[in-house]
Amino acid sequence: MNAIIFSAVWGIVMMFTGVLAKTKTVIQYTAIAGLILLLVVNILDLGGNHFFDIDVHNMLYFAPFGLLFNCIAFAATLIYFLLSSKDILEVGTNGADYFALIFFVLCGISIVTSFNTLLMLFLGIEIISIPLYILTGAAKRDLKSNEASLKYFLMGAFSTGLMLLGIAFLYGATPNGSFFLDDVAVGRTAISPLYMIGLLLLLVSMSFKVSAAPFHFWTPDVYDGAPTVFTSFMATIVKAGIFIAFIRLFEDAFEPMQSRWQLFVSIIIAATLFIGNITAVFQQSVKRMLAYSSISQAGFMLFGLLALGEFAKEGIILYTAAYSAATIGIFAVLIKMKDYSFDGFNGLAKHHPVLAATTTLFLLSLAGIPLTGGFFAKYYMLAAALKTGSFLWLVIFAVLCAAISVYYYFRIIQAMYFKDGEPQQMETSTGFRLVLILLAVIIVLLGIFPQWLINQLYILYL
Amino acid sequence: MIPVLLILIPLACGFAGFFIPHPHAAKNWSLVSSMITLVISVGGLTAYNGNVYTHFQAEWLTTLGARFSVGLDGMGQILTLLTAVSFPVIFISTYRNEYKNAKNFYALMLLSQAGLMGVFVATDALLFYFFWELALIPVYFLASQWGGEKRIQATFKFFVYTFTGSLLMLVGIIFLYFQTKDHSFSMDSFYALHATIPAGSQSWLFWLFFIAFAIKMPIFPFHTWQPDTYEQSPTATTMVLSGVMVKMGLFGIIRWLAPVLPVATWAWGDTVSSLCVIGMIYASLIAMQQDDLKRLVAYSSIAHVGLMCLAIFATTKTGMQGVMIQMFNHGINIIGLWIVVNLIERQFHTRKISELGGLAQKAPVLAILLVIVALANVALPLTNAFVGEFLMFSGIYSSTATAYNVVFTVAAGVCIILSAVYTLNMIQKVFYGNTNALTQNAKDINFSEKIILSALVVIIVLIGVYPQPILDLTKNIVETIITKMNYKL
Amino acid sequence: MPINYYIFLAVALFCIGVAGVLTRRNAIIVFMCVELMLNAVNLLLVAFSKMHHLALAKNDLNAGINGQIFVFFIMVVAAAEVSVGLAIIVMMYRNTHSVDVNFLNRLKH
Amino acid sequence: MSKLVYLVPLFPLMGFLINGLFRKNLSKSLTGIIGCGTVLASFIVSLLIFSETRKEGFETVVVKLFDFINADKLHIPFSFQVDQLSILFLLIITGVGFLIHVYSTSYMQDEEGEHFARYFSYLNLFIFSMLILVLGANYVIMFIGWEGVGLCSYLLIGYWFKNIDYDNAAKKAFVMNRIGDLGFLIALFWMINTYGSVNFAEVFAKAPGTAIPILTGITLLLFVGATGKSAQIPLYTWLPDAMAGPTPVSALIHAATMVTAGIYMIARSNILYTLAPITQTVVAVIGLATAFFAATIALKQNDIKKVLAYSTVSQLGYMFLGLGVGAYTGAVFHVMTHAFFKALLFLGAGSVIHALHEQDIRKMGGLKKFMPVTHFTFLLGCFAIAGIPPFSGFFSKDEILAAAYAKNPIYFVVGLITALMTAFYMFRLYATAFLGNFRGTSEQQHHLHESPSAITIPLIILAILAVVGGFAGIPDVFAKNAHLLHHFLSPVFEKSERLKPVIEQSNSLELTLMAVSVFVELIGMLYAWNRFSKDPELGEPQGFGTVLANKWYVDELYDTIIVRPINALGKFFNDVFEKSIVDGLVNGIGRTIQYGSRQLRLLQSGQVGAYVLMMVLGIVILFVIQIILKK
Amino acid sequence: MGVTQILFWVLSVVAILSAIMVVVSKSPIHSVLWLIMVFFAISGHYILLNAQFLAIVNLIVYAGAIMVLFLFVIMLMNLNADTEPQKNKWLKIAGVIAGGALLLVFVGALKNADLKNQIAQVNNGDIGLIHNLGIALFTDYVIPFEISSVLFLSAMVGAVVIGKKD
Repeated sequence: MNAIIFSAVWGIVMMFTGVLAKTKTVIQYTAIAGLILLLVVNILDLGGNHFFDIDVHNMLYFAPFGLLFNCIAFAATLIYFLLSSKDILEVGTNGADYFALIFFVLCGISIVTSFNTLLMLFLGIEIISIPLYILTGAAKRDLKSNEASLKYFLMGAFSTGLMLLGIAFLYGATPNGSFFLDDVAVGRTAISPLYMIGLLLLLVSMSFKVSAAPFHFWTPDVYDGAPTVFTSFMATIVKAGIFIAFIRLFEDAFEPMQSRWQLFVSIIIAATLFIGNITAVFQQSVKRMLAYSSISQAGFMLFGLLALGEFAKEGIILYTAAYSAATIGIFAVLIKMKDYSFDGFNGLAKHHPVLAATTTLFLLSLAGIPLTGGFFAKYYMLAAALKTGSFLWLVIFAVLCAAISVYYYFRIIQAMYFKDGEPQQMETSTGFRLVLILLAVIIVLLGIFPQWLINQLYILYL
Repeated sequence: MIPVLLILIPLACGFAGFFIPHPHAAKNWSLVSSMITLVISVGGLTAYNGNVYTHFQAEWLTTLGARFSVGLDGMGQILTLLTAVSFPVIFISTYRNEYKNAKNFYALMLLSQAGLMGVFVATDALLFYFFWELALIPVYFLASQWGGEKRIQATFKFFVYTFTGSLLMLVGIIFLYFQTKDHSFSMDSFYALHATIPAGSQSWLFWLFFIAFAIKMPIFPFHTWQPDTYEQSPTATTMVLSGVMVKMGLFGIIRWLAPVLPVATWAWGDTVSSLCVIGMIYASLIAMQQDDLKRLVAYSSIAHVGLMCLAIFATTKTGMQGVMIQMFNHGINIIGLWIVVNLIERQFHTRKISELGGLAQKAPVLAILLVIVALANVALPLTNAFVGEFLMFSGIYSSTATAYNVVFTVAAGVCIILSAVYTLNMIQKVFYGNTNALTQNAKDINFSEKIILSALVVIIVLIGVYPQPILDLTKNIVETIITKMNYKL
Repeated sequence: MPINYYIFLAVALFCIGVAGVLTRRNAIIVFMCVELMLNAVNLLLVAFSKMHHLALAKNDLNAGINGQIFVFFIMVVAAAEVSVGLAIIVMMYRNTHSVDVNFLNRLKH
Repeated sequence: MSKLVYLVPLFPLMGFLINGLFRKNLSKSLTGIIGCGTVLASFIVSLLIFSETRKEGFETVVVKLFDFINADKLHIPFSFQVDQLSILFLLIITGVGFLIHVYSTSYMQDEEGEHFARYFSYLNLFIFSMLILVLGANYVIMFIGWEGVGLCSYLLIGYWFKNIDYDNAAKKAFVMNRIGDLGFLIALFWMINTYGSVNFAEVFAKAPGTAIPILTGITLLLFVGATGKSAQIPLYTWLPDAMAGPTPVSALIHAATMVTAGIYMIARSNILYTLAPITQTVVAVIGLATAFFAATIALKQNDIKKVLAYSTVSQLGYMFLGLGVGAYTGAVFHVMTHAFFKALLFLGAGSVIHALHEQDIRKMGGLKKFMPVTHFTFLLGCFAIAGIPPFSGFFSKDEILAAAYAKNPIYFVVGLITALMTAFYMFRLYATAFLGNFRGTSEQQHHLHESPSAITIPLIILAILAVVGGFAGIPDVFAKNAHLLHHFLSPVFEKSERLKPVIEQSNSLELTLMAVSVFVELIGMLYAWNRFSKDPELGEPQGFGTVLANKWYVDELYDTIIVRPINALGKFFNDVFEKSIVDGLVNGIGRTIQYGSRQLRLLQSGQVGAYVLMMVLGIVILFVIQIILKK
Repeated sequence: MGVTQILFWVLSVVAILSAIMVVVSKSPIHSVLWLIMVFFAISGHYILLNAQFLAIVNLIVYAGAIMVLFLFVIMLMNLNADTEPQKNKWLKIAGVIAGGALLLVFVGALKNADLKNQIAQVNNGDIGLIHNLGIALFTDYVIPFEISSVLFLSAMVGAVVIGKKD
């Protein structure tokens, strides 16, 4: 609850700084300070210090899993701010409002990580989505941004419709007419067609939000068209947050009939991995490639949904952390560049060795090479799927796709290290580089001691 | 503690190496580091009593069932020794090669050494996988950055190829992990699995592992990355690749595949053996056609490795003994060949056999040393490879794992003849005949190169004449593995 | 009324909305079709709410009320969405003088 | 003394190392002294051991040096065996070897110091390998020597490595030997599999209990090895080419010692062969065929060394015939006498070449007056090889022919024809080269002189041996129990002798056979002498002669049916299969992915309607699956 | 067939027909008007179901506020029928077919649903009354109610950010 209220409040604060602040740096520091505060209150919340004693009427349920994820999301956002807050301000004239919107998104994320009824899920997702439509269109003069915003909005609204229809059917199918996850989940031996339709529609609409195939089509265009700073935010923190919601929904509401929907999830995973990886191969723009890569990474994260259970949830936590860290890092570098094509990276290693080295590490992590967080992230997902004992074909398919993913990730490495090119004009501060190094260190630490993060989960349970 | 040191020293020195600005200092630094590793390895060898594991364990991924657990048995000893010997040899023999960004080059070399050491000492499947990849990454960078013209494509193919294989292996490892009783990645838990996994599962699990190993070795038809990569990589990297990394595949089969899935190993034995034999003849025939020295050696290596793999699947103690000693020998011999190739390339800037000639007049010492190494490559008696090949052939012939043992022996034997053909061809065209415009001003090798090649030759002859110490070293582990491999459901 | 009448009605309206989204190019009309879909859902929710109320009113006087509350929130969200959506459409119109969803087609492949 | 047998190979090894490592620092004379001295030392030790073996009650001595390979149940000691057979070979090798070393010091005098030392180190290495071969107490040690001599042969044939033809000859020798070696090796593995051992003692002890097919297989494979090393059909073609090496090398390796390794091996394994009659027949037939075939080729050769080379092949065929018909002693006897007279002939030829720098006999003629010693010793050698009594060849050849007759008269007849041809071509060679008028250039004539004593003394010694060597084996028809060699070797062949059916041949028959063969040989000799001394055959051969001069086109045949197909296959693999299929498949996967990527991204049409359509289709598909699953 | 039933059928037919007209109409203005028609029909259904509050809110918020907003925008942009270029015919047909297929699979999936005894209560039942809804909204549902303010805030900020002239 701390996080929900604080983020909403800080969103308002940011709105006012836009009016009151004299310089951009003030806005920047306010945002960063707010985020640190947010992180702190969330950690306090985890530790049992609830600032607000509110009867939530069972609408929300604050489990350590969700709170821990909040920490990750906030920490990631903090790093994101540290790296790119300047660039956020440069997108348009309403810098402070962008920060406000981001805080509202974080509020939405805090809701979807703690919802206990379908109503709160719906509200949370909308609170996430609406600011994102705006952020996507933030570069108002940029037609690409316009286009992305419109596409995102129309398709987002459409998927909202699907989700609502699903919720309606579920509501009809529950014996006592309830939106509470517990009531939705009550043991049912014979599932009525209504229920199944509702479940499938929810699966579809959530798949849309996490950009799983064949509901992913908005992703490349939106990620490509949106201002790069916001793409970074959307592709990482937001996506991860919705994933948590996805998992929570299916774990709390639909676990009893897992066998009924696993097949569908597996089909979606296969399609996602296939389309995401294959299509990424031919991309010429790194930004667009990263959009496709985020689709393929979603395919991997969906394994957590397929398997469910503690192990998978641990994995998802790790995955979101590792994936967000790496992607934020790459985007932060990308933002600084003028040329988003692969050739734009040519010879980067020579002129910006720190950037090149850290980017390499991020890419290795995304590709799932051992000793990076990305490896254990993938490991957990694959292991969770194998643990169920019945999705070997999918796992093998997934690793083959992972092998394909090496192709496009390593293209950047090849460009940076093995090709010569004219240096791009890039201004990077020492602080920027330090944060990048910090990020790289985090990824390596996750790759060596992944259980540190997961242990937090257990410690907090006790 | 020795296995830990074997990993740690190159690892630490490697990382430190990135920060040594002066190229010459970086070179010496890595040389010294590799020397220290060698000393430790030899020290470990003398302390080894032939039986128990030298074991070190530390809690690591406890919740996942993985530990940092390393140990050395006879096979580990011999392969770590090979790794430890190879690197100083490589550093010294390429001492006069100049690399751009030398510090990165040498640092990456040391990191790959750490990875290799890790592969050979890991007694935990996940750790093994870790090192398996760790050894690959630096080599990829080495080959891509300091290689030939088409290096990027060639090494990338190599990387994707091996990475695909290792991912499949990862699936296999995780699957097996869930089958273990105590949910552990430890080698003992894996070894305990052989009786519990039904033949059907073993059958496909086998391929998950085998493809990874087959790509690494490589076995026909998974070999096509190899000639290109060898050709395009800087010679020092090629030495690592062919001298040591190739052994990872063989090692993997012996340590992680055959004892764990004996039934499948038995069942697929004929298929794999056929692949090996086909590959041997195939590679030998292609080697005869090569004009590029590096490609020639690459194909000859495919043929040799095919024989080793064949001998593993023969499931005989004699054959396995042969494999053990041959893994070491092949490493030494092929590094010797690469040294010569490197010397030639550095001097004439070509590797085309057809462009060379008459070198024996100008560089007699080089010629003599090459001839000895080449003869070891064709397994002439009293060279090291003879012992290995003899034992392997003997094992293949007396194998009861297959009904086609005689066919395999004869077919593999044909490669002995073919290897003589292409090796002698190479010697003849490079060293004999008259000098031409390119080679008439050739110089003989200098002192340090002479020393290092002579050292290799001494090792070759020493093992060739008195192989017993090495055979004794691996005796126990061979017994153990063959016993496990002979398990029937 | 039997509930399946409502279900079929709602589904029919929903699918008409979907068909509209699929066939029209005018962004505003596409958006309106989305609104149509939402209304179909609302109708369904209300029908279910009354269905549950009928079945459970003995134990709980307010049984089924949550369905109608949900509809209320859907309207809230719809209103918010409309404000943002129309703003986006207007922005695009300002830049391109078109509301054709296919007019802007720079992002593809 | 037998215990010190390891000294015998040790000396040449030291010679090899010293000459090899310090070849740049040693003077030629020192090199020569080291080279010859070490072999002499070996010879002396061998003599001492020989004297020991002559004593009554000498038992075979096995000297184990160390464990070579101990793996599982396989124990292969590095051990030497001293018995009558090996000591006989030791004497031949070190004795003839020493003479040839001495000869070489003069013959190779023109070489630079470094290469001179290289030559001697190779030669010493050869002696070492050959000694290992004959001393080995098991097949593996024998194999070490076996391949070792092959290597030395390779190195020495290609001694003048600047000449690519010579290198090719060397390579051919090595590869053909390797083909044979593969047979040898497989025989070894079979042996290991059957007996669990390769030690002579164990294998021979267990042999009688073995199934005949297995024994036949093993012995045939061993014989394959022998055909490679001893230049028998079908692997004989390397030997004539091997004449590219320096002549002393041809004398030592390709006449006196190495090529007899096959005979030694079979003689050593006599018990196995005796127990496998089929193999024996094969050996005999192959031997006979080779003898005949090579002799026909020799008829039309004009290169002095080539003639001798083919005659060597032919004589080796005789030896195999002897082995095949069970006349082991006869075969070994022929090895010994052949070593003497063939070394003599080669060295004689070398002396001529040294003087003339010419190998074509058509350009010689009348050398008799210029080189009397060479001429005389060469003539003696010719008598010996032609089998004219009482020269050594007569005794050994007739022993084999007699045994062949006993086995099958056809063997004898073919052998006889071969003997006729042998006499003919040897005296054709002799007459063309030494008689008549000198046909070389005047400059050659100007330099023409008798060779120095380092060359002539070995010639003389060998000539003496060639003349008297035959008396070591006087057949029973002339004097009872005068066959010293038979007596000496009997412990080795004892078991085989017992197994052999005793065929009583009357003395009269044997004498008749001898008379016939001597008669035939004399005809061949006199005809050739008569004809070629007056009217040497100088032109190019006509008609069938072309076929013979071109060696029945066997090289071409091999080239067509083996070498070229293999090359074509390799080329096909390299250019087509590897690139298009194996690698093509791998790259094809990559390309397919790329292509798929290009196509699949078109799905991303950029139109919202299309995207929603996909979504709806996705939903429909999911529902359809659900509906189907329900049913 | 009582009045309720007749009303149900009439309203349903009106709703569906109007909905189809929304999609089919060439002119955006007509579409808006037809949509308002749909809303009215749906409000009628609400009244039938005795959901008075929602019926009124539906009219006020949807038909009143939202649709006016739409109308306003359309007028502002001066869009008429011609401005919309014809969409690819095949894509259109595909759209209709896909919509129909969706309907078909829904029906197919629901066919076996055992809903015969499930009746939606019409005419009576108090839950739809403003009093009851109000109590529920401000007690049990106060949290979502409050949280929706965040939604509005963000929508407001968004509309300003997007709509404001730079």
